[in-house]
Amino acid sequence: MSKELLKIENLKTSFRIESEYYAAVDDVSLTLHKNEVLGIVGESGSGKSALAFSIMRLHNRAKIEGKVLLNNKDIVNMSKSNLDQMRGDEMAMIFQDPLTALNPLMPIGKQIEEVLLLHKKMGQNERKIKVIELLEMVGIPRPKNVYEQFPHELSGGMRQRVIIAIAIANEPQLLIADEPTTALDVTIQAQILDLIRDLKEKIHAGIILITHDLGVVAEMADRVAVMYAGQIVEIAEVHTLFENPLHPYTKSLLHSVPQEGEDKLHVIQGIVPNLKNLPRKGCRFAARIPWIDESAHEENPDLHEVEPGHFVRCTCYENFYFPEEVKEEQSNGIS
Amino acid sequence: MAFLEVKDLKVYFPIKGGIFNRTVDHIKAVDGVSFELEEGKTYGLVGESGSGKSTTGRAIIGLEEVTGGQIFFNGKDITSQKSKDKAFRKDVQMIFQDPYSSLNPRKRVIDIIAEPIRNFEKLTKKEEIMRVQSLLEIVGISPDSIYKYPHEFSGGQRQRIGVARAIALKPKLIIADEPVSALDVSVQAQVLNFLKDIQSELNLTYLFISHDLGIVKHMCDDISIMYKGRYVEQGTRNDIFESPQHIYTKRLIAAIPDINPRNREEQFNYRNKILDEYNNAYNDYFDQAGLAFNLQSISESHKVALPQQKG
Amino acid sequence: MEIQNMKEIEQTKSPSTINILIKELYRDKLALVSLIFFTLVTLFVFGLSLFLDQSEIVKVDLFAIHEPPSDQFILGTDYGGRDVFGQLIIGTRNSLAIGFLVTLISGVFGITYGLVSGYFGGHVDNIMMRILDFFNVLPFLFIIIVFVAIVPDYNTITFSLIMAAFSWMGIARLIRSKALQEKELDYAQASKTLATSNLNIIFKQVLPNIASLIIVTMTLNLASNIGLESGLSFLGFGFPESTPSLGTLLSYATNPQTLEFRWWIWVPPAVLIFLLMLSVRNVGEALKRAADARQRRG
Amino acid sequence: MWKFTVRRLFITIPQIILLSVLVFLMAQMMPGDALSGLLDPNVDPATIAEQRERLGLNNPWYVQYKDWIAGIMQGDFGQSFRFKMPVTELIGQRMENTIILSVVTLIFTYLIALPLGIISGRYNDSLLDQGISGYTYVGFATPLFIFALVMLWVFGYYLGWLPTSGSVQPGLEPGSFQYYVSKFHHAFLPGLSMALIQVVSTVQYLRSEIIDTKQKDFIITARAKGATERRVYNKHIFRNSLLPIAAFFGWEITLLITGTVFVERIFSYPGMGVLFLESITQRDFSVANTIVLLFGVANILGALLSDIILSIVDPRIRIK
Amino acid sequence: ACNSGGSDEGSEGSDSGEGTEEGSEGEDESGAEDGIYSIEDFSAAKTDEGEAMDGGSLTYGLVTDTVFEGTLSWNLYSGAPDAEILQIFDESLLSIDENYSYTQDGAATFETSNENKTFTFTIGDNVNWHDGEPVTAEDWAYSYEIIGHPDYTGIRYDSSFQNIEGMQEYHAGESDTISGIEVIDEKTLEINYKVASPSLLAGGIWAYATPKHIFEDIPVAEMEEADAVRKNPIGMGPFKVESIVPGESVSYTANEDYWQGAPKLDELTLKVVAPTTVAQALETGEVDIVDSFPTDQYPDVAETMTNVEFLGKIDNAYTYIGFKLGKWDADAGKVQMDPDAKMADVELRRAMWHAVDNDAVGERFYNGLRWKATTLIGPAYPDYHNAEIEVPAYDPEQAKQILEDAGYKDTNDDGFRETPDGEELVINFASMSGGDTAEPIANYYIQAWEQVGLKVQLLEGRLHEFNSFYDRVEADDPDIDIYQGAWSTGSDVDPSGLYGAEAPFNYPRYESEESTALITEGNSPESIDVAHRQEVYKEWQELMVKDIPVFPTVYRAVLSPANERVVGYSIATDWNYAWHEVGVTEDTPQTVE
Ligand SMILES: Nc1ncnc2c1ncn2[C@@H]1O[C@H](COP(=O)(O)OP(=O)(O)OP(=O)(O)O)[C@@H](O)[C@H]1O
Ligand SMILES: Nc1ncnc2c1ncn2[C@@H]1O[C@H](COP(=O)(O)OP(=O)(O)OP(=O)(O)O)[C@@H](O)[C@H]1O
Ligand SMILES: [Mg+2]
Ligand SMILES: [Mg+2]
Repeated sequence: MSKELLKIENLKTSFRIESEYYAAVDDVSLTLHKNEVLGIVGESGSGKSALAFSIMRLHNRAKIEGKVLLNNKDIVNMSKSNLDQMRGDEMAMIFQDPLTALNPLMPIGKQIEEVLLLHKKMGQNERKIKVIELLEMVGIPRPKNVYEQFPHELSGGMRQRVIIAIAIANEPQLLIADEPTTALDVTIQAQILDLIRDLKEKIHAGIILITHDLGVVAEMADRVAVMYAGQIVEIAEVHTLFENPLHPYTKSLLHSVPQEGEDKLHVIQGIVPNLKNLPRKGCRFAARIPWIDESAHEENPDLHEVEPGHFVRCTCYENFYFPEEVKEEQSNGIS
Repeated sequence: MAFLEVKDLKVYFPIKGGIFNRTVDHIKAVDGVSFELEEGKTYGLVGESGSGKSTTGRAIIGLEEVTGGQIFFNGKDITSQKSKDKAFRKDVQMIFQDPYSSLNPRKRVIDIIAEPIRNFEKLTKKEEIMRVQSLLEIVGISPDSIYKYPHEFSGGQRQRIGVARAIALKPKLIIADEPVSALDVSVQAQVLNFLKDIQSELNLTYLFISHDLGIVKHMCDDISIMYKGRYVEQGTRNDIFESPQHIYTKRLIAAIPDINPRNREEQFNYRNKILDEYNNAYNDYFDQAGLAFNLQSISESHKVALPQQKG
Repeated sequence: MEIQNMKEIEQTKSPSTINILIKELYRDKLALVSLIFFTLVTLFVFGLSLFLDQSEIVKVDLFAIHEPPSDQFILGTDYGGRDVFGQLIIGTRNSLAIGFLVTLISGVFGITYGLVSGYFGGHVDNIMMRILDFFNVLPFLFIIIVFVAIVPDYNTITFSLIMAAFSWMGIARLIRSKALQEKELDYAQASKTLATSNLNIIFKQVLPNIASLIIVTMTLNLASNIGLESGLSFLGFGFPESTPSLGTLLSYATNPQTLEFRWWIWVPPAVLIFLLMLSVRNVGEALKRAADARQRRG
Repeated sequence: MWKFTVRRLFITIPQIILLSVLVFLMAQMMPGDALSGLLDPNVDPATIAEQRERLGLNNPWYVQYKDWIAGIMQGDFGQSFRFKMPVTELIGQRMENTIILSVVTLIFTYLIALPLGIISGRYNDSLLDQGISGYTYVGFATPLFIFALVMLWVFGYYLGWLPTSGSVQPGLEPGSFQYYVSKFHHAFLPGLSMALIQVVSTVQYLRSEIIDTKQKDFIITARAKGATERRVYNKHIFRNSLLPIAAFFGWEITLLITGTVFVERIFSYPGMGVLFLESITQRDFSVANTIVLLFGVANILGALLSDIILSIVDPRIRIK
Repeated sequence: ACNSGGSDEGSEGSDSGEGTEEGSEGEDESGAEDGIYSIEDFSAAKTDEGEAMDGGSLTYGLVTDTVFEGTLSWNLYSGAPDAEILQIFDESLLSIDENYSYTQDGAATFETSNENKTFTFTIGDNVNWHDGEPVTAEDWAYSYEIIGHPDYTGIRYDSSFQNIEGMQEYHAGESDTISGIEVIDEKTLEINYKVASPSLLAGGIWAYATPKHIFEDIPVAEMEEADAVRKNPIGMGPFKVESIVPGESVSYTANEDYWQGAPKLDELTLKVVAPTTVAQALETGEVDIVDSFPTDQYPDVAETMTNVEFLGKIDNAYTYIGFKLGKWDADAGKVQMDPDAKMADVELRRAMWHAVDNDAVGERFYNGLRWKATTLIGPAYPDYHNAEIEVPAYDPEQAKQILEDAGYKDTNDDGFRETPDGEELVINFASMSGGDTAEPIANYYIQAWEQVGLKVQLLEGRLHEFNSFYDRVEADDPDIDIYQGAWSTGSDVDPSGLYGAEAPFNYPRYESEESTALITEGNSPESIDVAHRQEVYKEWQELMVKDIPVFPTVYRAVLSPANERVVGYSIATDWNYAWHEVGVTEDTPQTVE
C-alpha cells in the first residue's frame, strides 16, 4: 500500500436549504492507497454519506468545491461523459439499503449486466456467463435461477450481495461501501464483511468503508477517520486510534459501546446539530463537552499531526477528561 | 408461582394464497416457546431478524392473537384477549422500537403521557399536569415541554417520552422491543443507562428484546436465543456467553465484531471455525425441517435445544 | 424553568393541524389569494342571495328578453328576460351548496367507511373493499342520470344523496389505506396496550393524523363535485331550470346563437366555474404540500 | 400470474352479477314496463293484461330476473319501443361509433399525454415544465363540455376544418377504406376535444411518477454504474414510471365512457352516450338499461384489464 | 285522424305531414321592424334564381335533436323524421290540393259510387317500383292487409280503417281476407266503406302501396325489423335509397324511371342536423334545405344568412291551455265530467284566458312567428277556420271583474283570490319541458294569472318531460288542474279524435250535448257537402270559445330555408313532394361570406 489511489483536498459539499447553501462536508482532506481499507465512523448526520456521494459525484444538486483526485484525475471538474466512464469502472459503490437500491422491475441478471454493457465490449452470452460468475463469486447459491429473478424475491442479505456483484463487476480500483451491513443481521453482516475482505484480496482495490459500528471498523479498517459535523476530527492507523484515541469525540464514541465489566455507559450530551444549525466557527464539538473550558478550544480548529499519520482536530483533546471520571475519583477518594 | 409464565406459546400467521385467497399455510412465527420471568430481573430475548422475538412480546401484551399455549401473569391465565383486563393492562407496558412512530405526531407530550392515566384515573387538569411533569422529570426531560410535539425532540428524548408513558401507571412488567436499535451509539447509551436506573427505582421487570448481543449482555440477567420461532438456548448471562452449548448460539456470538483491532485475525479464524462447525454439525442441532429441538436442561439455569437422547 | 410558570408554557403551545395548514396557506400566496377569492365568492353569493328573491329573479319579463348588459341588468338577460346576474348569484349559491352538501355527505360516509374497513381489517375489510370495488366500477354518471329520471320528486336533498351515493369511494379508499398504515404504526399499537378503546383509537388517534389528508381530499372533492353538478345540469339532469345553477346557465351555450352572440349569458358562469375550480384546487394543493411537509417532519 | 388472473376473474363474476341485479332493479323501478310502450293505448285493457301474463310480467321478480338473464345470455336485451327493433341490433350500430370515438380519443390521449408527461417530469421546474403544468392546471378547471363547445365552434364552424356532426359522410360503402377514413375524420374533433381535457390527469400522474422515480435509490445505483443520463432515463426512470400508466389504461375506459356522453351530445355524434340520453328522455328504458349494463361491464372489464396489465408488467404481482 | 304532437319544434310528430297553404303571396321577406316578423312575409315556394343545371346533388337537412328511428315504411313508421325520409323515395298514390282534398293528378285516379261509400282506384300504367316491378292494385291492397293484420303493432289502424267493410273481422282474425277490398285487375282497386264520410276525401284513405313481391314472405310481426324496411327499402318515388347510415343520414339517387319523368338532380342526401347547429350548417352550405328551422333562432340570422331563402307556411298545430273537467271512464270508454272539478266554473276559465297576453308571447318569444290563437280549428284550414269569432282579449282588468262577479274574492287578504265558498284556491299547472322557451313561457302564464289574483303553481315546481307529462295528463292525475299542451292536427279538420266524448285524447275530459251533436254532424254523410261542413265546424268553434274546455294560445309558422341555388322547391301542400322538379343552378351551395 504505497501507491496513492485517491486524494481528496479541501472538499466542501454544500446543500441548498431554503435558498442558502450549507456545507455538509466541510474541508475534508484525505488520501487512500491501493489495497487499503479506510474506515469512516461517526454519528448519524455527521456527513459520511455526503462525503461518499461527493467522491462519486452522485449528488443531484449539491455544490462541490475542492479536489477529488482518483488516479490523478479530478472528478469534481470532470466532464459528464468522462465521469460516466469512471463510475462503475474505476470506482464503484455499495449502498446502505439493499431493499431500495435495486430496480424492482428489472431482473437481477440484467441489472448486473448493465454495468458490464456500459464499460466492457462483450457479447451477450459472454456477459451472461460473466454475470453468473459474479453471482457465484459473491456467494449466491443457484446463480442461474437468480439471474432471472426479481429483487423482491431475494432476502436482504442476498440483495446486498447482488449490489456488491454490481460494484465489483469491473474490478474497480476504488470501492466505496456506505454502511453496507447496517440493515443486516450480525451473522449476515459477518458474511458480507468476509466477502468484502476476500474481494479486496482479489481485486486489490482501495476501499472506503463507512459505518457507525466501531466493531466493524476494528475488524476491517487499516486506517480510520472519525467524522463529526462534516469534518474529520481524527484520523489514524486503526490500532493507534483504538488504543490511543485523542479527540474527545473519538473517546466518547468508544466509551459508549457496552463493554465487559462496565455498569454505566458513557453518554455524549446533546445531539448532532442539523445542517442549518451547525456551528461554523470554533470547535464544532465544544457544545457537547460543556465542562471543558472554552479556552481549551482552538479558534479555528485545524488537523494537527500529533504523530506520523495521526491527525487530530482542535486542541481541546489535550486536557480532556470525562466528568464521571472526576466523580469516581472523588468518591473513590472519600471512601 | 412465577411472575410471568409462558407455556408452549404458539403464534401462527396465516399465509393466504390460491385462487380464493384461502389460508393455505401458516408462518409459525412463534412455535412452542416456554419461559418464566422473575420479578425485578431483566430477561433478554435474542435472535436474528424474523426469529419471532417481537411476536412473542406482542403476544404477551395482547397485540397478537395467540394460536396455542398459555400465558400466566401472577398466576392468572391471561392467554385470551378477553382475560387481559384493565388490571393486566395497567401492570404490563411496552416500549417500542421506533421512537418516531411510537408517538402520535399529532399529540402533545402531555396528551401522549396522560393517555394511560386518563384511561385509568380521573384526575383534574391540574393534577394531570403535575403528574405528567413529574414523569417527565423522572425521564430527564424538562417539565416545561408538556405542550411540545414529538417532532421537537431528538430520538433519544422521544424514546424517553415513550418510557414515561410506559411507567405512568407504575407497571410491574415492561416489554421493551428493541428499544435502542434505532438509535445512534451515543444515544443508545443514554437510554440503556436510564432503563437500568428506573428498574431499580421502580422495581421493574423487563422483557428485553434485541438482536444486539452486546447490548443484551450489558442489560440482561437471563437470556434466551431464538431461531425460527423456537428457543435454541436459554440461560443466565454467564451460561450463554461463557459456555454456549448450541451451535447457533456460538455462531451468533462469534459473529459479533470485536472492538479490539488486535484480535482481528483471531476473531476471523474463530468465526470461520465456528462456521465450519455449524455447517458440519447442522444436522445434529436441527431437525429435518431446520427447526430447533425441544429444550433440554443441562444445568439448573441452562437449557439447550438438543435432540432427545435416544435410549 | 419549573412548574410554577405554567402560564408561560401555555403560550408556547405548538401549533395545531389547522394552524399549520393556515400557516402554509399564508405562505403560499397563490393559494391565499385563491382562498380569499373563494371565501369572498361564497360569502358574497350566500349573503347576497339572502336579499335576492329567487322567485323575483326567475320571473319572466316578456319585454326584456335577451337584453345585453346595461345599468339595469349588469349581465343582461336571458331568453326569458330574466336577470342573468341574479341567476348567476343564485346559481353559484346553488352549485356551491350542492357541492358542499355532496362533499360533506360523501366525505363523512367515505371517511367512516374507510376508517372502519382499514382499522378492523381482515374479513370486514375484505368484504367492505369488495363492495367498494363494485361501486367503483359502476358507470356512475349513467346511474345518476337514471335515478334523476326515475325519482319522481327530486330536490336538493335527494339530488345530493344520489350524487353522494356515487362519490364516496375515492375518499373511502384513501382513508382506508391510510388507516391500514396508521394502525400498524407503533403509536396506535401503543394505545392498545394502554387500554384505549378501539373507537377512541380510530377517532382520537388515527383520525387526527389523517385529518390533513381528509381536508385535502375533501377540498379536491369539492371541486370535482361542483364540476359533476354542472355537467349533470348541462345534460339536463341536474336542477330544474327554476332552480338555476352554474350548469344550467352554462347549458344555455349549447344554443349557437347564445354561444356566438350573447356572451353575457354563458361567459360569466364559465369564467366563474373555472375560477372556482382553480381556487379550490389551489387551496387543496397548498394544503397537500402542508400535509406532506408535516409528515416529513413528524 | 395465471393464478392472479384467474383469481381476479373470479372477483369479476360477482361484480357482473351484482351489476345485472342493480340494473334489473332499476328497470323495475322505472315507470311502466316493456308493454306500456309496445301497445297502442287504444287496445283493450284485457288484451294488455293477457299480454302481460304471456310475457311473464306478473311473475315474481326473481323469475323475471332469471328470464331476463336467460335472454341476455342469448343476446336478447329486449325490444326498443321507440325504434321498434331489438336493442341488441340498435346498440350494435351505435357501439361501433362509440368504439371508434374512444379509440381516437385514446390515441390522442396517449399521443399528447406521454410526451408532455415525460418532458414535464424529466425537466421538472424548467420553463417547459411550467408551461405544461400551466396547461394541466387550466385543463383541470375547464369543464369538458364548455371546452368541447368552443372547439366545435372554432374548428367546426368558424374555421370549418372539420365535420360538426354525424359519424360518417353519407353515401360511403360501409367497410370501404373511405368509409373508415370518413369515420375517423368525424371522430377527430370530438376525440381531440375529449383527449385535450382528459390528458390532464395522465400528464400530472406521469409527471409526479417520474419525479418520484427520479429520487429512488436504484436510480443512484444506475448512475453509480456509469449509466449516461439518457440511459438512466430510458432504461430506468421512464420504464418504471410508464408501467403504472400502462395499467391506467383500463381505468381510462371509465373516464372515456363518462366523457363520450358529453362530446357525443355536443358534436351530435350518434354513439351510445347520446342514445342513452335520448332513451332516458324518451323513456325507452330497455335501451337505457342495456347501455348502463354494457357500460358497467365495460368498466368491470377495464378494471380487470388494468389489474392484468399491472400483473404482467409488475413482477412483484406477477410472481404472486 | 288527429294525433298528439309535441309542444315544440321537431318533437314527436304524428300522421303524414300534410298541410295547407296560407298567405303565400308576400314575395319580399326583408326584415321587419323591431325584429318582429309575420308569416305573411314568407312564401311557401322557392323563388327560382336561374335555370337548373343538368344533374347535381343536394343535401337536405332533417332538423332533430335525436336520431331518426329508421322504420322506413309508411305502414310502420311512427316518428316524424322517418316520414321526411320516406317522402323522398316513396309517395302517396293520390295527390291533394291546397285544401287537402284528393285530386286526380296523382299516380292513381279514383271514382266514387254507392253514395260515396265505394271508391274505385286506377293506378297509372307507368307507375313502377324502384326495382322495375309495376305498382299493382294488389300492392295497394297489401298495405291494408298489413295494417289490419292481428299481429300489426303500429299506430295506423284507426277508425278510417275500421270503416272498411270486413276490416274488423279481418283484424279480429275471424277472416283471412278483407271483404270490402277487391282487386279488380292489375291496376284497379275497389274499396267499400260502411259509412260515407267527408273525412275519406280529406286524407282518410290509405294511399300508400307496399311492394308485395318483397314483403310477401315476411310475417307482419317481423316487418318492423326487416331489412326491406331498415336497410334497403324501395318505393315508387322520384329518388331511390342508395344507402343508409342508421340514425344519421340517407343517400338517394335519381329514379330515372319515375312516372312523372326523371328527376333533375342526380343525387340527394338527407342528414340529421341538430337544432343547435342548423344555422351554421346552412350558412356554410353543409345543407341546402332544412325541413324546419327553429323559429326562435330566426331573428338572429334573418339579416346575415344571405345565402338562403326562407320559405314559410302556417303549421297545422296549436298550443293550448287545458282545464281538467272530469275523468276518463275506462269501463264506459268515454269521458265523465265532474261538476265539482276545481276548474268547473267557466267564468274562472274565461277570466284566465283574459289574463294572458298571447300576442306578447308570440312576439317576444317567437318574434311574431307564433301569434295569438283564437279557435281550435286553425288558419291552416282556410276553409274551416272561423276568423270572425270574438275571443277573450288580453285584459287583466276584465279578468278581475269576471272573477269578482263570479265570487272569486280575496277574503283573507293574502293577495290571492279564494273560491266563492271562501276556500283557498290553488291551481296546479303542468307543463312540459323542451326547448329554451318552455320554462319562461310557463312562468309567464303563472305570473300573468297571479296578476289577476289567481294562485297558480307549477306542478312539483318544475317542468315535466314530454312522455311523463302526457302520461300524467292522460291518467287524469288529481294533482293536475290545468296544463299546457299542444296538438298537431292531421289533414282532416274533424275534431272528434280530440274532443269527442269517446276520445281518449280528450284530455280536458269535456263533453256536452251540443258539442257531441256538432262533431257527429260534421262527419256525417251530409257534410260531404263542404259548405254544410264549414257551417257545422264554425258553430263548433264558437261553442268552444263559449265553453272553454281548453283555450288555444298560439298558432305557429314553419320555416324551411333553402339555398339560393335550389330551384323548384316548395313547402306548399299542393306541391305534393314533387322532388323530381327540384334542381340546383350551380355545383356547390352558396355560402355566407
Ligand atoms: N440532499 C440533501 N439536501 C440537504 N441536506 C442533506 C442532503 N443530504 C444530506 N443532508 C444533510 O447533510 C448532513 C449529513 O448527512 P449524511 O447523510 O452525509 O450523514 P451520515 O453521516 O451519512 O448519516 P447516516 O449515518 O444517518 O447515514 C445531514 O445533516 C443531512 O441532513
Ligand atoms: N402480522 C403478521 N402477519 C404475517 N406474518 C407476520 C406478522 N408479523 C410477523 N410475521 C412473521 O413472523 C415472523 C416473526 O416475526 P417477528 O417480528 O416476531 O420477528 P423478530 O424476531 O422480531 O424480527 P425483527 O428483528 O426483524 O424485529 C417473521 O417471519 C414475520 O415475517
Ligand atoms: Mg449515511
Ligand atoms: Mg422485531
